[in-house]
Amino acid sequence: MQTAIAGAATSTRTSWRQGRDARDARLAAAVSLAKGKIVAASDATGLLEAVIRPGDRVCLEGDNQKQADLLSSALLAVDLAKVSGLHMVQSGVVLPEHLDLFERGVAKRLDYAYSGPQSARIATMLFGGKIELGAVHTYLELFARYFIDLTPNVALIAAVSADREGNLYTGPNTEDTPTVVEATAFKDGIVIAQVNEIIDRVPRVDIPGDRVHFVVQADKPFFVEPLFTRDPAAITESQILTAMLAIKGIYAPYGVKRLNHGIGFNTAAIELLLPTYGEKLGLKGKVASHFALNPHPALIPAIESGWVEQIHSFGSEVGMDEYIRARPDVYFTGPDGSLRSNRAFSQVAGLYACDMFIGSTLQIDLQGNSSTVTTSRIAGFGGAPNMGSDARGRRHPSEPWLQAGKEADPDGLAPLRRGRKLVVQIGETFGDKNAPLFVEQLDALALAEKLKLELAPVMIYGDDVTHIVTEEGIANLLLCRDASEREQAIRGVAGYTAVGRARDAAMVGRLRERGVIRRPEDLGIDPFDADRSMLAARSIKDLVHWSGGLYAPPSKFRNW
Amino acid sequence: MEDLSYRHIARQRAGGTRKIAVIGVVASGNLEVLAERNLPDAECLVEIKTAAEGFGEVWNAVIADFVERHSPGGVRFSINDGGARPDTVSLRLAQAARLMQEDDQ
Amino acid sequence: MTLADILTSLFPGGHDVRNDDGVLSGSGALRSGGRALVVGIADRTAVGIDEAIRLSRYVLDSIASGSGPILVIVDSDSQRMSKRDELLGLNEFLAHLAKCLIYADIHGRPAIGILYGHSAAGGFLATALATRVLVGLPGADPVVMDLPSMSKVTKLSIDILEEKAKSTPVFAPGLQNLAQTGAVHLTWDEATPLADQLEALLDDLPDARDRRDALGKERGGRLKAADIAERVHGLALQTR
Amino acid sequence: MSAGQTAKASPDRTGSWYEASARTRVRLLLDPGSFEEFIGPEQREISPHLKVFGLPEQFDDGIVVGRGLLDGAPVFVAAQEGRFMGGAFGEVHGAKLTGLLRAARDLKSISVLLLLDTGGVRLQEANAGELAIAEIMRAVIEARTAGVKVVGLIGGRSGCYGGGGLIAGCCSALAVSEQGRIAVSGPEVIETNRGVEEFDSRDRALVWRTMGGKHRRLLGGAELFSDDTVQGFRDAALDLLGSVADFGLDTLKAEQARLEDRLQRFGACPDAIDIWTAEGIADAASVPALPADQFIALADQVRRTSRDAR
Repeated sequence: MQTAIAGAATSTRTSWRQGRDARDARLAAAVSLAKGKIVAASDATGLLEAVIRPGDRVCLEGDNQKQADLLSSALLAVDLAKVSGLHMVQSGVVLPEHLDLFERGVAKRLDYAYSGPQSARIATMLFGGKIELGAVHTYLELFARYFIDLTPNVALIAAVSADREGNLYTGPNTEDTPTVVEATAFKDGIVIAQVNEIIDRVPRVDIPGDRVHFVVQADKPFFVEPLFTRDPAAITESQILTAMLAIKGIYAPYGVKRLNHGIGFNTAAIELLLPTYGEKLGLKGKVASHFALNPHPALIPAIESGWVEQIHSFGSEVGMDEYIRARPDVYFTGPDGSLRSNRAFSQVAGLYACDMFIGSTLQIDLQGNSSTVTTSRIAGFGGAPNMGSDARGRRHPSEPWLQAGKEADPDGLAPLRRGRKLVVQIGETFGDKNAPLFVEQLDALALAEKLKLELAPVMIYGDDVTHIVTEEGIANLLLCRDASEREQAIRGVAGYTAVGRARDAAMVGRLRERGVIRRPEDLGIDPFDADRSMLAARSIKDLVHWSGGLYAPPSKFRNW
Repeated sequence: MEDLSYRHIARQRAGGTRKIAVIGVVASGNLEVLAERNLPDAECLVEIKTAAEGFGEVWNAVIADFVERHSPGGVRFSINDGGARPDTVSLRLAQAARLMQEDDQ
Repeated sequence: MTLADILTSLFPGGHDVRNDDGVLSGSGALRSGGRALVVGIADRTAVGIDEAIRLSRYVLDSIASGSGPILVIVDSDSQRMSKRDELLGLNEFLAHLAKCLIYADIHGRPAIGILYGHSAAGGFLATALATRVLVGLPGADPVVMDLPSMSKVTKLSIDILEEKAKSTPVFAPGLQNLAQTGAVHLTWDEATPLADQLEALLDDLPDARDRRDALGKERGGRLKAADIAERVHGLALQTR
Repeated sequence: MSAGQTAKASPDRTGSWYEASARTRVRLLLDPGSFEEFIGPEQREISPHLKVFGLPEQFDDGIVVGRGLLDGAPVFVAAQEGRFMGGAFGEVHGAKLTGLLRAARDLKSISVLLLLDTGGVRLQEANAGELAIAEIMRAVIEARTAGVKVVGLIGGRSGCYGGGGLIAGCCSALAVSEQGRIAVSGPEVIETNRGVEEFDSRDRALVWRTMGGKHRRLLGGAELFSDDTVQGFRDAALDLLGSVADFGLDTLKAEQARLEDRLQRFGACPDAIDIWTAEGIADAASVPALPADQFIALADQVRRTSRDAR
């Protein structure tokens, strides 16, 4: 972008404020559309045509939860003569409009972190050359690049309300907004916010008005996906068994207090077993007390039973607002009483201040690499790799971290030995549609080859994984001393998948004797006890009752 | 639909006196197992009707392990399968074997 | 045959049957003396709560004051599929109508269904199928489950369903299939005056026992129902 | 744990009715060890029609029928398995229930409990299923005419839809839980036939307040509301067996009056909330969220159902 200016022999620059001048010119071009900072929704496309230049880097706010949906529609409608070939740098490619931008030619290049519901279409478009891919990131990684080499020229963000000065209230779903605004506003970019309402005084200032250039009032509230709601009614006996194994075989012996949970049904089962099975094991106060976690409805019974000290959240969850407001001892809340979430800070918390990540995945290979990619879908990474990786920069000790480090390197000198974060993959040996969890080779490799990617999209690298839990038992990879032990430990909990059936039975037997593999019976767990009656809540309605009527689930989860 | 049948020699007769037990339902991802004590003590027979074709090898492995672990001699197991996963099959078979070990009422 | 043709042919001695928005009520003079109550649904009208409550009222009034057989003449849609009908308890209204008809039948007022057009699902159960004898007229077109809907659920093409229907009367629509399963007892002939055929039926009316399962077995359309019911019946009686 | 202990231990009836299988419901509902099944799964009386469609059969064709004791008194019981083919009525399934009801009719003195959990007619054998329902309705009326009490218990996964709703309407009395929807046309069927403006089947709150157990209780479509436990349904069954009146012409006249009155009072109400408000419930919008005990107290207050009008 930077061009040498002809004529000056001693200096290549005539100005040190080209960026600022360019921004001011753009602002001037939009002045006629705005009353103060306020722009009518019907003028949103005109506003974008005025301030965006071809080839700009644009952050269209959206992640796995909230979406600046009005602004994405407005951007899609721009005149291609004025706006085209954009470089989108955004957390989530989630709405159909996000990809329509590329179909239309409004955008050309993409750097992103998560694609969820668009995972199949994005794969097709990448393969068809409709999208020029920069890279697929983790959230934290993309945020970091906003400050180094992917700084947005224009950020299109979503907030709950604004005042006339442009002060924004982002409400419980603050999420990525402060990070995006920080990177854009302080580097001569333009920030445009869509808000649900414009009011005289915002309940709290999440984004100061001097960082916001334009405010567009949307005709309906921005969309939020209830991604973290798991209906307890759908939890199976096998998932309960894996949850029992995890609690008794990992939470208890390591004494894991600080942790993050994935969004799958296995971890929902763990949350619902804490007040029942966990209580029976006498673990209350000893494990699972501090979380980097969204407000999972499934955690309500554990919170109400006094298990949880505090939770910091990436975002909020639909229907949880009143419950959170009534439990400020547990959640981070603002002076107005509502949740203050912050994705960047919570990701950092998950990376550095948690001793365990436990979550499910779609495929695990013989080295323990895991991926949620199949040959036809690229779901992106979101935040899981930050949660599910050992932080090499970590320096503070804790019991679980030291213990894991010791298991990995029993002969090392203790004061010089790194600890290890517990990174646990949990799931049933067969997933949806009987697809095996364990594979000889990840589909991610075939995909990388097909799309000519330099890196296969691996969610969690095998050398970060410490434990794998299935209904067959727990494989403790920290205790494996070489690659073949590791492979057999994985095969040993792979059940009747092809990978599992190809195990070396004698070696698996020896690993079991050493405690590398632990079966339910080795842990004193009777699979017949894995019954739904053990769940603290068996339905969404039960969760509502646990919350004292404060949790208001979205309609699609109701059966009353 | 596919019909499968596996006959095994069991180490010992299934304990208990119960003559018959049924567990599970035929639904997507689930199955029913009917256990009947009507074979010679050393024999075990598992017969399967399944909607998911081509998984004979997996069934073979699941049932061999089941017989090895539970030694349900003298019992014939009949399965109607709605496409259950192997872990669910193992669990239902084990549940059926345990029910047979109860004393008849 | 139109409804008017049918009524004229059934009651050459005259009738006062009225059709109010698809709900039939009135009576007809029987050749053998006395009158028959006539209720029913015409014009392929859906059977909702408003229709059902009027029909059950006619039947109850007639039980209290009248005598003779009850003819249930049907060309209906299925039950009315609407929020209002379900909100107010359509199942109760339809069941109540069926109860009134069956009660009357057991208590000396034989109920005879005459299916001359369409009928389906809940509308069928509450009217024509709540009788002692169900007569089909040529052109009757009962549909328990239509093939396009079935194709949607079973994910089988209509061609394949039609092929399968050739080997079994158990799922496909039509008078012939329902006759074979025992739902329709007999089919009348249009060429003969219906009054003659009605008198013949009344002369030789079966008792009030439900024999539809036996009929289905006899006709090869429902081979297991009668035996299963009889076995359970026998086992249940033994255990007293 | 020895096997004998499990068999003799007093049954745990605190578990969910909704989640229990048909067999578990029957076993726990009745006095321990008293159930005797007729044509059990070992007889392998499966549907002869499913193999035509390449569908798996179930050995009991999705219904358990037999005899047992309820608080010492003999009862006939039939329980549908709502997870097998949605609890739908097929030829064999229906015939087992028909035979049981005919036996009750002939014996006159043994009550019948119907544990309904059904989507209606099984479409792969639609004609046989429809006819089976017609036969069952007739057999229920014959049994009731002979003096038999037929009590329906509804709280399963598949609700009680289609012809199942009509059978429920023929019973002497019904107990229903919140989960137990009773209707003829299902939500999707209404939406498909009449459009999403008429009925949005994905609006689950709408589905429940139109068809769910609470509405049926407040409307008078069910006599008792039960919490979603086996104990709740057992208590309800005992209550109803002890209180339902004889069946005769007066019953039908009273029911005619009851339904005419309902149409007159609520016929113009566009939504269940309006009906509940018209019933005198101050905060009708709060009804769906009420816990079972509070709802039962409320329902008893506003509507004492007549037990001689069904």
